[in-house]
Amino acid sequence: MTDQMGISPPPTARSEILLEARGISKGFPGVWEHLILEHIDFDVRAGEVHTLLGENGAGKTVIANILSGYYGKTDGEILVKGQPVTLESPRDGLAHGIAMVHQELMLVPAFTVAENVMVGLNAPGLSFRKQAVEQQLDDLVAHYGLQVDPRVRVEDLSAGEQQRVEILKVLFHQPEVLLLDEPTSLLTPQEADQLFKVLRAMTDEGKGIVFISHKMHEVFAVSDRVTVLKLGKARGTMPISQTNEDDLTRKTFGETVPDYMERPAVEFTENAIEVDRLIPKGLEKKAPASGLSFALHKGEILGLAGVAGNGQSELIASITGLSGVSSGTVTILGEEMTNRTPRAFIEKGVAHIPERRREMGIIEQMFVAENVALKDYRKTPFSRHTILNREEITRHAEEIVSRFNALVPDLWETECRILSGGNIQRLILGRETWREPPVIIASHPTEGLDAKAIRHTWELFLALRAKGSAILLISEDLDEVMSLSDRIGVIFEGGIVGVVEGENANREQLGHWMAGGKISAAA
Amino acid sequence: MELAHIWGILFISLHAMVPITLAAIGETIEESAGLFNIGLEGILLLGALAGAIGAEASGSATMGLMAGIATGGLIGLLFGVLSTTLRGSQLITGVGINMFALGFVALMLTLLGAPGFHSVPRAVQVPLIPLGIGNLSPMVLVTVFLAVVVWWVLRRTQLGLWIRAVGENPAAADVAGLRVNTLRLGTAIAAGMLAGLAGAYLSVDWFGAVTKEITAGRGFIALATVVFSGLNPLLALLGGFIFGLFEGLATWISTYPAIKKIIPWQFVAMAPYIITLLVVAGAIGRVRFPKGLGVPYLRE
Amino acid sequence: MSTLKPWIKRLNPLVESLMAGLIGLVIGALIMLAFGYNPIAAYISLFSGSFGSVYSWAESLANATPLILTAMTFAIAMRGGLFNIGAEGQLYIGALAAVAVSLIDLPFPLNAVAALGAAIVAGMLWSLPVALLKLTRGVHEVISTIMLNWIAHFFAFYLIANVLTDPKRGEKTISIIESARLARILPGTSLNYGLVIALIAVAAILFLLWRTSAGFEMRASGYNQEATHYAGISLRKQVLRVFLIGGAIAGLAGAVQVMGRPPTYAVMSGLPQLMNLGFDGIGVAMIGRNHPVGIVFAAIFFGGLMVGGRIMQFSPGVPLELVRVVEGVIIITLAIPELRRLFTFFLAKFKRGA
Amino acid sequence: MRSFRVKILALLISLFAFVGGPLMGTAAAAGKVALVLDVGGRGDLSFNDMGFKGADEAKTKLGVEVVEIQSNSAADYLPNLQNAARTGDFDLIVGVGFLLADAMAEAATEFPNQNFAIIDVTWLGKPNLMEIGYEENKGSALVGALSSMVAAHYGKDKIGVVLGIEIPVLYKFEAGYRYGMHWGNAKYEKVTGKKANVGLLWTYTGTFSDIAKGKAATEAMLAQGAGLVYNVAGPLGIGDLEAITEHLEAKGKSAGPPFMIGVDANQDYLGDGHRVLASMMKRVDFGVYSAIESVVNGTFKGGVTILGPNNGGIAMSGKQDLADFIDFGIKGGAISASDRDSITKNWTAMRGAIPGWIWDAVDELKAEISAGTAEIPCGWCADTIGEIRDKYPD
Repeated sequence: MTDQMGISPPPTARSEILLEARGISKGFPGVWEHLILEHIDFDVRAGEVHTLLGENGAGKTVIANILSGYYGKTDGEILVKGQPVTLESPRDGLAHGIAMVHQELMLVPAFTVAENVMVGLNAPGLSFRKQAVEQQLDDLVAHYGLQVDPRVRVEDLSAGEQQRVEILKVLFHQPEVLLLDEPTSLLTPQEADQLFKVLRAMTDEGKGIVFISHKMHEVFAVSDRVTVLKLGKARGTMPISQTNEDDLTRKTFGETVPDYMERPAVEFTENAIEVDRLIPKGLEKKAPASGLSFALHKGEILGLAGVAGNGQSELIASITGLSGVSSGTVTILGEEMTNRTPRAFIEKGVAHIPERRREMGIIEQMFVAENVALKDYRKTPFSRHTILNREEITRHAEEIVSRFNALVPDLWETECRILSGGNIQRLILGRETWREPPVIIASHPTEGLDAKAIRHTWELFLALRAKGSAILLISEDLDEVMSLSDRIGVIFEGGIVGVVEGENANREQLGHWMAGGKISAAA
Repeated sequence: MELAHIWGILFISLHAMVPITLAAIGETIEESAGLFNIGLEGILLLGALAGAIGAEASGSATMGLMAGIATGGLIGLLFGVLSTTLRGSQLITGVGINMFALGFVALMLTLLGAPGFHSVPRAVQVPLIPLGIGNLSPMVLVTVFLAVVVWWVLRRTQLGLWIRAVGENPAAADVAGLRVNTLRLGTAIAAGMLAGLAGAYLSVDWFGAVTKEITAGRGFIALATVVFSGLNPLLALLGGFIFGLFEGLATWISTYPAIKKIIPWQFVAMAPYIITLLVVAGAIGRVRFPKGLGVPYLRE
Repeated sequence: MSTLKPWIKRLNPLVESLMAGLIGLVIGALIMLAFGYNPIAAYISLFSGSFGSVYSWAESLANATPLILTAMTFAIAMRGGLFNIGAEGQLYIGALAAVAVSLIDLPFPLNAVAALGAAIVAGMLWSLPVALLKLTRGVHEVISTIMLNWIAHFFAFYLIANVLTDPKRGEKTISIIESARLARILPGTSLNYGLVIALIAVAAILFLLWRTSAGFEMRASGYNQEATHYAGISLRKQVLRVFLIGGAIAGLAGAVQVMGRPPTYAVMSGLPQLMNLGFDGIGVAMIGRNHPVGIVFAAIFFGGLMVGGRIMQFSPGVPLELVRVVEGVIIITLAIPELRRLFTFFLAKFKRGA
Repeated sequence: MRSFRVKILALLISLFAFVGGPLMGTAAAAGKVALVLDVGGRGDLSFNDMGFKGADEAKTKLGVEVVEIQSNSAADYLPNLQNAARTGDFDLIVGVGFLLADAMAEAATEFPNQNFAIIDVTWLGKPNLMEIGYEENKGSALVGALSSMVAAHYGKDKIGVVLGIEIPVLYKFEAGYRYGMHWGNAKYEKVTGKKANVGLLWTYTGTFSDIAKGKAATEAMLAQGAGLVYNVAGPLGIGDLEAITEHLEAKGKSAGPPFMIGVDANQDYLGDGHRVLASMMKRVDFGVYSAIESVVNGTFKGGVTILGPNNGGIAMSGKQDLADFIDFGIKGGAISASDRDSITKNWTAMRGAIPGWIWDAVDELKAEISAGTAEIPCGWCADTIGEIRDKYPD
């Protein structure tokens, strides 16, 4: 990493400004009307990586979306090479040589890699240049060292490979400015390093790169300049050489999050979850023959690290009943629960804080009270003989809302759709934990929350741990996993490749495991 | 059964295939792009009326078919604008189109002459190709040709790739620089034109007349054929043919004295529907539809 | 936030439905003008014919009765995220089941109850394959309901001509005996106690959807299957529920129509008194925004249009079909979301321009 | 075709002009009549249109005002009749079709001072209701005899009949046609000395609207060697005739055989005048007209009127009807005025090609029927059609 910084050319004010934003503001219409971006000035020059740093919800993605033409802006001006332009759609952005890699994958899973690239091709409608594109992609793959077979269907690729396809897709069109929104979230640390090399090669060709991240070590690994964003406002732009990690952290997060949360030592005896040689459905091809095995004890927090797409969601589905098990067993609190229904797991006391909270965690079109009761409506006192007791549901919802500081205008008038992500997460946390369940599966529980809310959530988990709850914490954020976990396991291609005590864990070791442990052997 | 009978059934099936398949491949185009138009029946009906009027007013069968295409395109445009730019519900629009067409066609027939019926003079009907073993409508060949063309465009061209991308993942298509709503609108118009042609075929070719109930549910059968075909225009050809075959066969065998004594005609008449249901349930099973089907695309 | 606001929000659908109605009537008027009819005279006779007197109210309500029920079949499915256009076929089967069971010699009111019950069960049975095919074979309900509608159509023809045939008449089934019929509410009109049955069904569905855990589960599955599954609610059970309840109501619609609607109290050849009630129900459900209460009003509006449309033929001589054109335009207009906002937007533009 | 263009032009002009809609004229009429149609409604070129034709003639000849009332559903029949009666404006309310029977019974009881008439129903017995029934079986026997003799003459051994929905009225057509076919076979053998084995192909299509079923059934019958196909399914005749036309075109011919036999109306003018050999005319127009006339003349009284071959209510189409029905066809949009001469010429040639003795034989049967020596099944065959099929087999 250090030698990369070494070869970085010094950022220079003399090089050409490729893309510039002047006084950009953005407000989303709706009930919670406020500006999400306020008067942002931002530019990217030829041959530099300009990083946008900020915590989740600071407005980084919104800036990138506006610069690429995906979102409209409320106010301000965009200039390409000094000329004012109007960007009404990504099409306009591409026409001006601006391309963006979005955080969520913008791929058609049913298409091959080459076909995905071809979607953006500016070719006559009745032509079909698939073979030519495949060959060009082969060249591109060789040139940048992004290993992907252009002839394979995207749905058959791993998450990391799909991320590479996104970058290939963009590179194919040879943009002058490349916007990358959290491109490393699906990559192992080693893959991320590989990506940084690619980015460097691109800046060497005179391209300008906007890199979005909330991870400090990445910022230092790749940036020439950095702009810090907080709550929609720019907190200053500076060359990376003129700042340091502490300074940036303070600017970005306001308060620093602790490295390792202290907690009373407990001797773990009873198993809350036992997973034995588990191969979840959908992982039959990928998983090792021995499957996946681990045990989670009562009163323990087990962190599960790993690059997204290595079987986390399938594992969660298997131990919450959301989808079936191909082989192996799942035992919860001493009872074998393999292939039981979600309802059975809920009854057993397995709480689940899902990653996709808007899609899975709540029903957006239903009211706040109904969502708070989403798992309890069928139990007394919330219903009797299948007839709902609205008074009880209201009383309960009021309690949850106030206990978890959720900001909601009305329990029976407000559809959850209009709530912010943070408030939705508060409702979910409240709903899943108010009974102090014996088992909690928490997937990315603090993603998108501000530092204060993160701290509250962590304290909540430690309090639940103290009361004997077993918590499985799945997160791609190594900081979180390392701060909270009693033990840390690393999942890779459907198997656990290593387990370490939380106190003894270090980033490098975990990173090697996340890549399957193979890269460390090669290195 | 003699050979002549087999030819007879074959020709009935081919002619019955035309409207179903034409409408189905049109629907395939727009469903590939993410639009679901349940208003096919209505477009067929309006196309039949326009075809009859167009053929008679211009004195040419081709112009009649063109009138059907134009009318279908217009309704497709209406459907497209409502379901893309205005982000309306596709289902509601489709149901509305059906209801509107049912009333409008009957109304026009009443207002333009005899209520409920209008015949197309033989001279301005599509001339058939005599093959010795039977008469073949050139529209059968047009249908086969169009099915192949649509298959080719959807599967083997850049345009088809764009259409399918818009249906599968409109956000990805948008980010890649495609005009999602424009493309969808285009497919809606194309689908409307094909359904309009199918309708005009009913009046200008197959029956030589338009009545207020001329479609007799064929628009809905076309919808079923799209599911049957799994969005493959070539299979839609087969689906239309199979349905036409069983429908023709049912009517055909109901004229045979021997069969009539064994099975009541009502059960023979049910057969095409039962068989379609069984085929869809058995052989085809689950069909994968575009992920963006039926959902209006909204960027922010 | 003011306390009034939620109320206004709730009225939005009503305002939009009314506006759509207005647009439909205006386009209908344009068509009439184009063909030389006087739209004002036509609409006066349309509305005085549908709601201008006790008799016309009675007829409008009588027409609304089966539509309320078939619309609810569609609406429940929509609430559960499914597209059930099978009410048409289930209605036929329900009506025939009611006729068949009414042949059993039972004292009043047992015979009526048995006939209604049989229709409900028959409607459910006819709906069951839709659910089963969807659950076991993944057959889309649009396909299976279209096919089952046609199968029901011909099966009904068979039963009318061969099994339940009136031996003296032949063009219809045996009529339901007098004691098992639903009595008229207002003599000299078609309005009968079927309306009361329909309204009881509305109340029951209203309660089911919003006050019971089953309704909670159905609505949840309609909004978001993933979250519903996550919440431990069986999606398969909801599919079964939606189609069985829908089938039951559609079957009931058939029974109410044949047991309550004078004068024949039998199913006629060609099903002319049942045909299209299922499909019209879809339109009613859409205008009523898939809400039982909205459906009642929409059904009365639809029923009124039909009655008024008949009267319109009398004095200005406007063909009946115009009513359908108007209905179609209303439904197409309703497809536009936030119609009200669009309208106020144009209104503002217009004002600025003027 | 020109009139059509004019219509479209007029439509466009009125669309763009938007001058206020003129009020419908309400000139004083000799009387006012309501015609309540069944759900099939207008446009079948047969039954319903014939009912309207009668009213139309009354309008021109008697100066009455006619209001046509369509029904959306069978549930509308009763309210339609009641509404018409309640206005008190109508001197006569006519129900067209037996499906209106129950509704008519109730309306006639409820409004004893209102004059009603109903077609195809003969069993209600109300003092204020004129019931008009037809002997379709007898007319069908005539065309049945003609069909089998003509088929035999052209060396065919099958004739066909395409029926609509299975209802008792249609049984009467089927029964009569069967009788006629057997009568014709026997006659042919007697006259020519050659064996005539013309058999029957028949099917109930279950629809009065899906033309495709008529076309497919006719194609099937033609493939099985049918020489003539009798249309007893209203608009399906369009499909029947289309099948015959295409069948002939494949052989480079325009004129039959094979022929269609028309129904209800005189449909001889269809098919360029030489593909519909004859029509079994059920003069619904006579029934409606005479009912209206009786009201205008003040001679209206309740009771049953049976129209048959004797009183011109049922007839096989002849030359005298052709011109009349060409007008009917022009008005209905089925043909254009310029075709009038060629149709007449073709029709005359077609009829002339059939040996005279066959026409004489049909007249002979008609005389037998009038005299009562030929007993045609069946008056009301809901419960006897099975026996008739056995007695007069396919």
